[in-house]
Amino acid sequence: MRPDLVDLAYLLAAILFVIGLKGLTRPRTAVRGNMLGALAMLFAVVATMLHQDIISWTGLLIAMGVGSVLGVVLALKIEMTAMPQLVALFNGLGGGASVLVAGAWLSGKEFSEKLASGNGFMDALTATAASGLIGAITLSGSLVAFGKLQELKFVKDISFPGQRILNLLLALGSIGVGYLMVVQPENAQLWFWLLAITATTLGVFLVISIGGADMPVVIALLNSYSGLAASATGFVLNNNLLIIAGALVGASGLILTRIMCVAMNRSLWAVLFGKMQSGGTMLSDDEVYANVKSTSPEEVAMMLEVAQNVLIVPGYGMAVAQAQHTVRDLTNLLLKKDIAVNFGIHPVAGRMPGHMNVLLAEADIDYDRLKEMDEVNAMMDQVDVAIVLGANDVVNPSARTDPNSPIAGMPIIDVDKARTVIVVKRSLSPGFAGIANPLFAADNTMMLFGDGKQAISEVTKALNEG
Amino acid sequence: MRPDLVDLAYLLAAILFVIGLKGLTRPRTAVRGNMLGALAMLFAVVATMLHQDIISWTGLLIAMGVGSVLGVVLALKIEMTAMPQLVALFNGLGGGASVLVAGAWLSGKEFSEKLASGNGFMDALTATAASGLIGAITLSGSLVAFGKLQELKFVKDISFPGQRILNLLLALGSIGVGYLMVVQPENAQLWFWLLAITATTLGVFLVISIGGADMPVVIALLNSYSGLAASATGFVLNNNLLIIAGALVGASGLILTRIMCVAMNRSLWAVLFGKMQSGGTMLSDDEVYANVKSTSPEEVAMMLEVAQNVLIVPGYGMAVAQAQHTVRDLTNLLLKKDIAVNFGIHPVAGRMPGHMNVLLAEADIDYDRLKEMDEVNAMMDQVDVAIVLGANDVVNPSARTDPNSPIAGMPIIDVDKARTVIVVKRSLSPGFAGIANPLFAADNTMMLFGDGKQAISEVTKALNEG
Amino acid sequence: MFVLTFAVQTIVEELPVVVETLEKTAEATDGGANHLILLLTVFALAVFLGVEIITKIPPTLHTPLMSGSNAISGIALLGAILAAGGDNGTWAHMLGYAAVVFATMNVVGGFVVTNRMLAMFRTRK
Amino acid sequence: MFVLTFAVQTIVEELPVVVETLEKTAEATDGGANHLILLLTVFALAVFLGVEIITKIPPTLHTPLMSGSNAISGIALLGAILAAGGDNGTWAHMLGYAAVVFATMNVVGGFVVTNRMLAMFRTRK
Ligand SMILES: NC(=O)c1ccc[n+]([C@@H]2O[C@H](COP(=O)([O-])OP(=O)(O)OC[C@H]3O[C@@H](n4cnc5c(N)ncnc54)[C@H](OP(=O)(O)O)[C@@H]3O)[C@@H](O)[C@H]2O)c1
Ligand SMILES: NC(=O)c1ccc[n+]([C@@H]2O[C@H](COP(=O)([O-])OP(=O)(O)OC[C@H]3O[C@@H](n4cnc5c(N)ncnc54)[C@H](OP(=O)(O)O)[C@@H]3O)[C@@H](O)[C@H]2O)c1
Repeated sequence: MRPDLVDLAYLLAAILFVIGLKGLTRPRTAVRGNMLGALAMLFAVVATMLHQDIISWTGLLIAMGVGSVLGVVLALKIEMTAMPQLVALFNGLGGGASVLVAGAWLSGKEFSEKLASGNGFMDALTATAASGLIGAITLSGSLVAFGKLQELKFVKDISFPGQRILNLLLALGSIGVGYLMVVQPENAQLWFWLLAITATTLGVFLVISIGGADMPVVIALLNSYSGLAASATGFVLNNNLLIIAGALVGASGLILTRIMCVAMNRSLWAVLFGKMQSGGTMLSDDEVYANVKSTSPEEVAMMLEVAQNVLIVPGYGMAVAQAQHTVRDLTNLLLKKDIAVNFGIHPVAGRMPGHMNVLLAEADIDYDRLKEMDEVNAMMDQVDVAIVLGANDVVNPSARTDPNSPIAGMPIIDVDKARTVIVVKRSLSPGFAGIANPLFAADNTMMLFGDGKQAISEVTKALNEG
Repeated sequence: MRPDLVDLAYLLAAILFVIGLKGLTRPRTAVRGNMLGALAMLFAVVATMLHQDIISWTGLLIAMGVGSVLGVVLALKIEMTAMPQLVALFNGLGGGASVLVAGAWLSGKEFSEKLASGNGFMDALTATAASGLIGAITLSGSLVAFGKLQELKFVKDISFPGQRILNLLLALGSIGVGYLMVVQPENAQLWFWLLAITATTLGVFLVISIGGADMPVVIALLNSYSGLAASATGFVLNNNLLIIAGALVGASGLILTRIMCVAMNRSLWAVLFGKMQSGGTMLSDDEVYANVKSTSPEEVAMMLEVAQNVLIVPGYGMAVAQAQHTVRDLTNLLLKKDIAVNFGIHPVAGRMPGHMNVLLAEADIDYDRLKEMDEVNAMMDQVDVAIVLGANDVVNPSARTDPNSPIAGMPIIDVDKARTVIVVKRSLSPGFAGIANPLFAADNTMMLFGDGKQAISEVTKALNEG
Repeated sequence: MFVLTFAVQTIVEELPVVVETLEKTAEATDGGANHLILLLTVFALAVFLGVEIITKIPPTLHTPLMSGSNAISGIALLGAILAAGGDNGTWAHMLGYAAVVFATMNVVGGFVVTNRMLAMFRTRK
Repeated sequence: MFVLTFAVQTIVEELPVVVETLEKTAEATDGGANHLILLLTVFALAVFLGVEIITKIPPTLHTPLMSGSNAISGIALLGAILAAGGDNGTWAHMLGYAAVVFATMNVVGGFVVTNRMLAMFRTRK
């Protein structure tokens, strides 16, 4: 196919991507939006395969077949709870691809022709360096994030004195090497791979010291980077589709990052470089938890029986326990008994933005019952029983009361203002922010210890029998 | 300045335009948004003046000075009520400029060089033809629209049998001539001016038969065209700023057109080519208006005195009477007497979208009192007195009740459902749709005949004294 | 009428030429067509962007939007400046100067009147 | 350490060269810089467009958005195909094939998993 026809196909694909993304703005059109995106990609791939420069198809088809099978298997096998890891992994692969493409370009025909012609081509070289730099950071950063979320043994939170200085040096080093690459095109390959190694190391050190609770932010940010890397590759290859698609992804990642930071009331800088100071007025757990009362599924069932208005606040624990279907059963039972049930969804509950929505949707729970934080807080005084299911940080009142708390100022769901609070979790251990939660010891709180799924199904049974 | 620096300046200007437009999305940032737009334009003009191809400044500065003075004078002298005309006029000038620029390009240096080189340059020629075609339609169409709105004597609603066929022929003719221009670049000038003449004639005939009530739609559409013409000129001159700015304007015009069509419940096609059939179950005015009751300012004042909830529905008549300040005084007086006052704003009240908002804003009436149609209709049964001030079509209940009415299905403000309705207008003559209004004869309606400003100020006086 | 007949005749005669010209254009602009597509891409993106932004503008601001975007459409002024100020011969200059006056009126008048309208919105808090 | 010292040394030595190269680039790309700016324009518009669209996406759909946009970022696949399928020598081919596998996983896996998530939203009315 003639290059200009390919470009035309790319333009159409770009438009399809935009329309697909617009489809994602409403639940009703979202499936179609995603499919349009996939279609756009297919279209672009076919157009590229027909490009006149492509001399052989066999290898390409095999490679794509392998990639597709691996991708589909991962995508279908993964538990919904492990979604964050999967996105991190895919993201790393995308970043890696950008690095490899930039590297391949440097040892390809076009590059050697340009070099031989003696004309300057600084813009393409700069874009190559950018693509290598951003792509490598994305690759290693995402893999480290994957390891942390998957709780792989060998990936620990590592931080040591001088880490920031090391990071700064690595960053400066990468930029310096990139600069060398641009001014010494004859040695471009050498400098490029050196750049890739430096940036990979930088990616590891940048992410390794960030706590698990902040991983979602990191993933969104790395997602944005992988888009920017693709854009940079687009500048290298003079390909407008790469530029556009990359820019869309870059924007999307940045906005998600911003949304999460706002919801946690922390700056991006603090997430990336600030250590979560382990808490101001640090009381020992024994002090905080002196008056904890625990309860039994039967007692909870009795309380629910006489309630008129129940609020369920799910958190990461619901995802871990895979308790969403059990929750659905409890909800239906309560509704049959004419008890109002709502869900209070905190914007950063779980490990990804919108994580709870996906899980509850999986269990077929009615969209209208999911209320946003502000809405639930406004009607909290009418709630008879609030069930906190595997949530912790997002209902921690010290965010409101203790100005020295690491999560001070983060908006929370004020379950402590409900008449009675039942907290379902396995122990008194802290959530991802790693701090104690005075809610557990409040006068109107009772703990129902146990695995989320188990506990809820016992409550349902008791309610059914009672 | 080197061409690439100029291009860079254009990119910055384009970004400023986008940011400026984003500013227009909120009243609080709108002034700044408009200024950013003006700044972007200034920036772009300065960059263009510094372009290396510009050989003399004197003439340019003089021409721009003349244009600026004329523009500023018109902009500052115009009454707010005449805004639609002004926009139409400016719009026509913009379209005209596109035609002239395309014509100048055809007799300029670049064109003769391209022609001499013997290389094909169909894309540029096509863009030139498009620019001439769209620009000329915009020019003449806008001027006709201006004439109609300004109620110039010699611009009448003209329609004659075979007009559609003539329009079709003119359209086909324009396209044919444009085609000739592209394939015979040696005669490009001849064909271009022939094209311009045909398209100008087409513009006149397209708009001349459209009724005055539909003028705002036409203006929005022509506004969109003038943007597209600028974009086409951008393709001719290879200028990305023209393309971007033109596309933004094109989109804006199209969306406004759509909004208006939806608010009137008519298709764009019907607006442009359908005649407003003069009304289905056409009762004579005498029949409709048999039971009209009229009232006096004093009586109205007495009714207001005992009301608790007053709704004012302004329409084009308020604009004509310039009654907005008087209305403000009445509002303040009522508020002082602890009577609630709201304004019901129909989306197509007046002659431009948002027309009423601008006028009421001019009179400093509190933003929060302006309610949209749906909101007022929902609370209509609590309204004690509804004052319809120079509105007619937008409160005509036949839109709801008479399926054969030309405005059937158009959403209206249901003042007829208020306890008492006072209609302020000069006579029983119809509004812009040209149809009778059964509201005037309803049992709960009383007419207060007179000029809007005069009538309202008399009511205010009576209320003050009473 | 004469013009019309002549035009139709010429169109028919020219038909074979167009194919050839099209091919010439395609060849001559290898890499240049690419450029054209880039321009089209810019256009398409700007249209989408315009739609997204404009649909967010509340009804209150529709009149200022109309006059404001009208002012922006006077951007043809840049083309007018290049035509009038370049090395282009008298006829092109004359057209260019007329275009400069028209476009400047559109631009300056449009922004000023929009500002006048918007200033009214500002006085209220 | 050695690499670092070497790098710093080279940077200092090369400084005069860069000015020259910059100028060469500028000259050589007269009209080409134009092209670069067009690409930048496309980038800027796409970023703005992305921001406008994404800010409209409701929180419920944020997880699918994340995985969906992640799939789109695998667009580097196109570059990978060109690198692996073109006339580029073994080393470039090897890199290219690896990139094709990685990017395809990202793209295909990303779209499939997003679809899986979104399908859940659809079952409810
Ligand atoms: N969603 C996002 O996008 C996002 C982004 C950035 C950061 N974050 C962070 O992630 C955290 C989310 O808060 P969260 O309240 O949802 O979760 P959380 O604070 O991490 O607490 C989760 C709780 O679930 C319990 N749990 C774990 N497995 C369980 C099981 N099988 N059954 C029952 N309970 C179980 C744990 O207690 P036990 O071990 O005692 O059972 C734990 O206290 C916040 O700190 C937030 O800032 C989220
Ligand atoms: N706003 C838009 O964007 C837009 C767009 C497209 C179409 N339109 C059309 O424009 C019309 C707007 O409806 P509308 O109800 O606002 O206006 P209208 O139906 O045109 O009626 C205006 C009324 O004001 C009265 N009037 C005129 N001068 C007056 C004065 N000095 N004092 C008091 N009354 C005066 C006239 O009656 P008298 O002569 O008896 O006084 C007339 O009946 C609709 O048909 C709509 O479809 C508007």
